[in-house]
Amino acid sequence: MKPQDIEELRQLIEFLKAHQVAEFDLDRGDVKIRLKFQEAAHSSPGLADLARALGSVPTALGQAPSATASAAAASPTAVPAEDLDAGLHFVQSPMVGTFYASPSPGAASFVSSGDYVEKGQVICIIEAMKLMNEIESDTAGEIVRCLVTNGQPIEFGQRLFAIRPA
Amino acid sequence: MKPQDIEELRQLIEFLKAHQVAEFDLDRGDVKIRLKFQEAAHSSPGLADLARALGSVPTALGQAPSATASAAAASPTAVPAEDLDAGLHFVQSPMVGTFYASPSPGAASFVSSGDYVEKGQVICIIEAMKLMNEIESDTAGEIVRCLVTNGQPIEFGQRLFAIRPA
Amino acid sequence: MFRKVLVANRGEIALRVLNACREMGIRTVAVYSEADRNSLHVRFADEAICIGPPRLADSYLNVPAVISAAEIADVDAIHPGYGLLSENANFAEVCRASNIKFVGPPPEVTRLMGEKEKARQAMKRAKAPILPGSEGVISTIEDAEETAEKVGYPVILKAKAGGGGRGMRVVREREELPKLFHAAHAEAANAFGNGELYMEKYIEQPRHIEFQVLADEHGNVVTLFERECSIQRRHQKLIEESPSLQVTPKLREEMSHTLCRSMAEIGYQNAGTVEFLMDANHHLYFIEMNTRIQVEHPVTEAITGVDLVKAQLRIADGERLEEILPRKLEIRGHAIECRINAEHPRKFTPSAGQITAFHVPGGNGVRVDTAQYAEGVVPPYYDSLIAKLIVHGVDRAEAIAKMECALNQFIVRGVDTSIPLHQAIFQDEEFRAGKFDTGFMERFLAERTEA
Amino acid sequence: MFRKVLVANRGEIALRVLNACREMGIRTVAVYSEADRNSLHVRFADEAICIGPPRLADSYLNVPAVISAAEIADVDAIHPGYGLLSENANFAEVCRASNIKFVGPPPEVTRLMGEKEKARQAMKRAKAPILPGSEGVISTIEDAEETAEKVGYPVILKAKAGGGGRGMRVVREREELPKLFHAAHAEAANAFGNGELYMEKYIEQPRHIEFQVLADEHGNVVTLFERECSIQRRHQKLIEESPSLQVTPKLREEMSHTLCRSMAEIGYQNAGTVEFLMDANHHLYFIEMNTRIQVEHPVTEAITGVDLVKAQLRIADGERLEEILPRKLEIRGHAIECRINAEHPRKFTPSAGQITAFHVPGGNGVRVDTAQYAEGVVPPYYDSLIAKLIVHGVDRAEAIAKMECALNQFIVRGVDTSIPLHQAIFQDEEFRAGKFDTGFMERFLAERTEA
Repeated sequence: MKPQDIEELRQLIEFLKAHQVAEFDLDRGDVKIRLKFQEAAHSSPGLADLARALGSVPTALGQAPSATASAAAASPTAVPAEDLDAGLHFVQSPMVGTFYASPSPGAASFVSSGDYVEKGQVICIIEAMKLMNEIESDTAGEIVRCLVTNGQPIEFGQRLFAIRPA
Repeated sequence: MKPQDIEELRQLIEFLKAHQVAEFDLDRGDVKIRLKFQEAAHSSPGLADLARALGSVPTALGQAPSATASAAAASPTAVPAEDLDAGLHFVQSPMVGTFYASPSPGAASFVSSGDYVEKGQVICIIEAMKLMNEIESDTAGEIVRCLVTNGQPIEFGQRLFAIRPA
Repeated sequence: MFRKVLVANRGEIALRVLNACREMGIRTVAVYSEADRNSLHVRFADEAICIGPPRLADSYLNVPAVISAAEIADVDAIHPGYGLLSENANFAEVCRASNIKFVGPPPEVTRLMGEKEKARQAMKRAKAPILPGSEGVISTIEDAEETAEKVGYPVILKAKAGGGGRGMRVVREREELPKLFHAAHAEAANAFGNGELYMEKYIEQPRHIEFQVLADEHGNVVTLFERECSIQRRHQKLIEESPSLQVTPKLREEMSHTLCRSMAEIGYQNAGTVEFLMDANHHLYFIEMNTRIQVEHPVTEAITGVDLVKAQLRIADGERLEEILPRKLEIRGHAIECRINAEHPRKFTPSAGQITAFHVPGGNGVRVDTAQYAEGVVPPYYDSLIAKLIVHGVDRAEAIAKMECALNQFIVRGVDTSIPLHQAIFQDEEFRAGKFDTGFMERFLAERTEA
Repeated sequence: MFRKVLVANRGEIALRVLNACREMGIRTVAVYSEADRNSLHVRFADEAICIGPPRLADSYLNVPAVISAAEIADVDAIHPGYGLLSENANFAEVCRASNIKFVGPPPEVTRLMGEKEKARQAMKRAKAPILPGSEGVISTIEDAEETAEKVGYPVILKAKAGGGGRGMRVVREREELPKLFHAAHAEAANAFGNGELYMEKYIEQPRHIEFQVLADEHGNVVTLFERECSIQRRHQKLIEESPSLQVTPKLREEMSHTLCRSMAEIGYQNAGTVEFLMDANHHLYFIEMNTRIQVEHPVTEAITGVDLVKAQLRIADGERLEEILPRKLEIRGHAIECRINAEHPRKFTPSAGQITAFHVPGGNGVRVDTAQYAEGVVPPYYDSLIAKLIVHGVDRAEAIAKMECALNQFIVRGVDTSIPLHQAIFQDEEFRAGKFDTGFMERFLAERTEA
């Protein structure tokens, strides 16, 4: 490229930048121009707003006062990991159903906070369609918290236990 | 590649990088350029797209082949000032109507390209509702171009003359 | 049919008319002010002409600009929409002089019905029920007492020159009359430099009920039933519905006869709306006539299946009602409209600006008329109506349920809207029961403020 | 009425059903896969439950997951929408065993009508017109010749085990039969390990015409007229309308009697669609039955004013048709639906991705059913239908004009859509004249490719 070409290019680029152009095509064949402006960084009108309004508040399981009320907070869409969660592993439910902490009513819980569990150890039951499904821990470590309560309805992917991997 | 080519390329690359250009094509065949700037911060898809789709292509006066066809290009929404326009003043129509370059059919035009006009000098007529409205220049200078043709329909704000102010 | 029509309006009604034209194969011309360059009515017209700067007087109300635009675009007809130039008889006259068909009644009729007292007298001559009152001005207390006896208390004294409530007094008993007469007279004289008063029957807690009429240019008239428009704030309608729960089939038929007769006598043409107040005994009293399409016309379209804007164009083109309308007009289901305004839902301050998100509800029985879109702009120069949400159900209960569902799915960001207000109204037990009058909004808002 | 209903579907039909429930005061539960977390059917339900990862088999087709969701949400009924589990008799059986009402026919009926030959025999017993052909398998050429004589040429040979056109031959003359029989037999044996063939009358350039039926749980059946669905590509419908120009009032009434009788004999319940081919002589031949709500149900809703989804729910709740339907069903105007798919308008490749702009048309007689929105996402896992655009006019010409106008104002950016294809079809003279059959799209696309 000749210096004057570069100079012209420089002017063009500065001009485009000054006008927040993000993309620019030109084709002198029969004059085609295509311009794409930047989305304003701030006050981006954009539809991020709409996405937020429509999408990001899923009416998770039991938003209203009902038997299923407590699940929302623990749903996988909930606020991303707090600092407390750093380094923790979460066992997620592989199915929809009802959570039971112990093998039968009145029996002791499979695990409690502070317990050390092996990978593959049964840590709870999810009842689905009258079937009691034993859920195994997918990691070895210390149970830091149980995130759901006995008898609670559980959706797919919901976090059940926080484990600090060994 | 010759050393100076490489040097030029280096300069070009640095230059583009300095200007946050993310993509750049050039094709000197019949001049194609394509530029894409880095997306600001996080790429919000945004509805700029829709605004563009809906808004920025106004079907100006006579987009279809009709008596009013030529107005679109001169409409005030057209592409921002080309270099040629730098330093020029545009006389805009203060009303909707029909443009006449001369006081009566067959008579000489009020003004022609290259003429020097005074502020307040009559430079054309806009006919609206059978009334002949004399339009005066709002600046003194040299008529560089007449942007409309005799008998052409004119919308409010349409550019009529380009004048290089004295 | 017309070859090319100019729509002398903006916003949703401009788009409504443009679409009707397009569907009829008529070429469309939009006009716009500089503030509306990116509006949908501009985008979706075949041609668009900028007619002036944002101010109404300089653009949409600028008769020479509109007519010039019509001339350079070489149109056959102008549809004025509602508001703006739609009831301007002078404009209709200029159209006529310019050999452009004005889609509406002849200017003489617009002028007659546009002057309140003349319209009243014309309707009275045509034997339509008008609000009883004095024949013109009352000069003395004796006159006033005599008229009040005839009309029956309560009555209202109004300043002939007046408006805005000044020089206005409600008189509930004979004893109050002398004092209130003097007060009104003094106030009117003070406010308007003219103390003349006239008297009307005062309707307590009236309903606002209006009838849609269509008249062709061959002397035929039909009514397309009524609309209930009592939900209004400071005379601005917020919610309209059809049919009205308060109009019995018998009353509907009587009014239809009365209106067909009176409209024919007046020589009415094209679409029009005759507005009435209804008292507690379900008697109707004429108040005024709107000689144009109404904002709330879609509720009538929903229950009758008649496209009123197309009917207007066909009437203006000389067609007869019998060619335009189905053989038998009947009410099918129930329709309700909410006017979605860009304004604060409690303070009612207009909210102009950039729309950042716009999602309209859809589905069975839901209609949205709007010229707004995501990233559209609500300019500060014009009225605040940004959309009309109309639902149609088999009965009022279904229509209400549909409206609640639709309001919940109507999402606008960037400007305030009246959507939350409408949602609250639809929760109101009196509204749901249909027990309301034109005082509803005042009471409703007062209760909300307390709450 | 049900207290709480789970909608076992996604996209526009899920939203359609949810809205019907909400309008009826029924609490709604949505289920969703991880890919649909931000979908509108999730957003606008009262409760929503994630039932699995994106793959259909792991979520929407995962019977235990759906049933478990129904159990933990404690619903009374499940509405399956269309596709997915809607015609899965096993699912309906599990619902029954779980004491949850399945909104649709009993599993026995679904199973009967789901097997082509059984359905055919059932319709034949009920004296509905079926495609003439062999009773079961044809073993010899002599058998084949005899059947072909009885049925009349042209006939089609089909592999019993077959599908996808293999082992299939159209026989136009007797002379061709032996050769084609052998060819079909050999091809079927080769492809499916089973060379058995059966024979049917072959319909040249058929139309696809279907009838909507509603049956309550008390033995009552009505038909809600027909839909014309001949505009299809590879058996995917693109445009549907009602009524069909080819169905005379007489034929309509005859079919209504036939269908009411046969549906009652079969013991049909809830909404269903009976599909026919129509030959050049306007004879109809049963092909199959869809035992669920159809994608194209809104055109029937438009012309009848009946809400089919609400009717489904009320039937499932035990109501009688006489309580649900107006006394007299009649056709009002003409309705057309375009399926707006996220796919390339010429190459038909699915176009998943992020929507960046979404503007739907509105106004008089325009209905949009969609669960999409600006910044919504079209996941790659599911079908490509993103919206249905339905118009309703006084006649077909007005409906076509409305559709053209509406397509022009339907703006989607970010993904390809079939909108340009629909626009082109609506320009086609044969389409506009109503002169088409199921071969229309093939010819239309071939012409476009040439052009």
